[in-house]
Amino acid sequence: MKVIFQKQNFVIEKQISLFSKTNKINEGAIVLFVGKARHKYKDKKILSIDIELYEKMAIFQTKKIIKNLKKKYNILDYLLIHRFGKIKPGENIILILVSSEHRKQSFGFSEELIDWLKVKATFWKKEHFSKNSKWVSQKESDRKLIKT
Amino acid sequence: MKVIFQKQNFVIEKQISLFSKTNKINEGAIVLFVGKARHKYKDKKILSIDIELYEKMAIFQTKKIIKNLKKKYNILDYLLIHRFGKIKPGENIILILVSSEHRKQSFGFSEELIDWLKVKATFWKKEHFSKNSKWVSQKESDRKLIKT
Amino acid sequence: MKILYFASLKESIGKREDTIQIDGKKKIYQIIDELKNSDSNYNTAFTKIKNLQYAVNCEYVNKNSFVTNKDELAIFPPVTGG
Amino acid sequence: MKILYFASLKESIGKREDTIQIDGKKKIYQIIDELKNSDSNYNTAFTKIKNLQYAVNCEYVNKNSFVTNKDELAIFPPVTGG
Repeated sequence: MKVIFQKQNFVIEKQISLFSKTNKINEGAIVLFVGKARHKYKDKKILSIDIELYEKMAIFQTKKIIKNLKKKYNILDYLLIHRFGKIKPGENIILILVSSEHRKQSFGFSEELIDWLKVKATFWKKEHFSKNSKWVSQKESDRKLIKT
Repeated sequence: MKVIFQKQNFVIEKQISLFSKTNKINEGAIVLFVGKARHKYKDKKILSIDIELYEKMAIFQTKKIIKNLKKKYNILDYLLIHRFGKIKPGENIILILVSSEHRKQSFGFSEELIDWLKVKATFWKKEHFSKNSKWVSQKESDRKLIKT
Repeated sequence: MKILYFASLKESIGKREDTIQIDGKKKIYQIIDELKNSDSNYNTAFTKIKNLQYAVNCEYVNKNSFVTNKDELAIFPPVTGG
Repeated sequence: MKILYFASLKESIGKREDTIQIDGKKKIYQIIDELKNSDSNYNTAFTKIKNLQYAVNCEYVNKNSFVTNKDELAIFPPVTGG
């Protein structure tokens, strides 16, 4: 049951291995989601991205939403890692790991959490191209998934 | 892009490591789902389960649904492992790994695939308790997720 | 024609498959009726197990579908994979 | 009161935070209007960047909310986490 915001990259296998070690009574489902930095935006090659973080608010808000989602989906365990700082294409940005008795609980928790993070967690992405840099715009499609 | 039905257990870390090695152009999301054998059914301790398989039909039907889901969600890669035979509580039963450009594609593919497998793939589970054994009933809630 | 039984149906009938001969084509429910009349094991199994599913050559069908000698018919209770 | 700026707003204003003094309480939009009047950098930034979000002490609020000297106000463009 952890929320980690960190600069350094993480290794998926290592995280799932640590996560699996803790004993969960009657665990029936594990869902993992990893978001990765893409190589292109439309047709433009991305050289790297920078993620800015308002840490105090991100921690406060994320803990609040997770508290609600834990209750709503009655999950057994979770791990959230979200990176900030400089990230290269192909590297991991975010990891969500969830464990529950039934599959719909883990799927619901992880999807609702990532939907929420996209429009409410105080992280901002900037993409660096060969000729310029641009702050990423929030997607209208993501905004629609979250009420208020 | 593989469907594997096997008796032996699998190691999640190893599968995700192999899956991540193949290069996927502009990959932005990975979703993993693992279904595990639970220790209890209601209050009764499960000693082991047996999964029977009509392999020819399971392969034929699974390949058909995956072909449709691949097109529907435009995913980059997938792996499905489903075990049969004798399985002990806590062991893995099924693994789905999906990779896509955007998260909704991987979540949609994996959720729809597992929903489908629950009511259409020709596997049958039998749970062994200390005093008796019982074929598992298909869940009404799962049946409702799949049209016809 | 080959008929395959699975899971509780297989256990109740006491075997995993049958091979029968049919002239021309028959509907699945006719074949089941004939099996039920031939032996009390079949009668018990087919009466007891609810919501049986049918597949011909690996495609789901309903019991009004026709089969011929070249087909593989599978009969089984609702699946519980995943 | 501390005001924090993030992302494109921070870049456009040219600094990450301000400390201002207010008497009693003020609405957020009043504070922004005063900043805009005080300096063309603020005026450009607050005019150019659309859909700004406001948070007081880490809670999302709208720009009609009141703040006092003890609060931490954060102003930023829509987030793009995940």
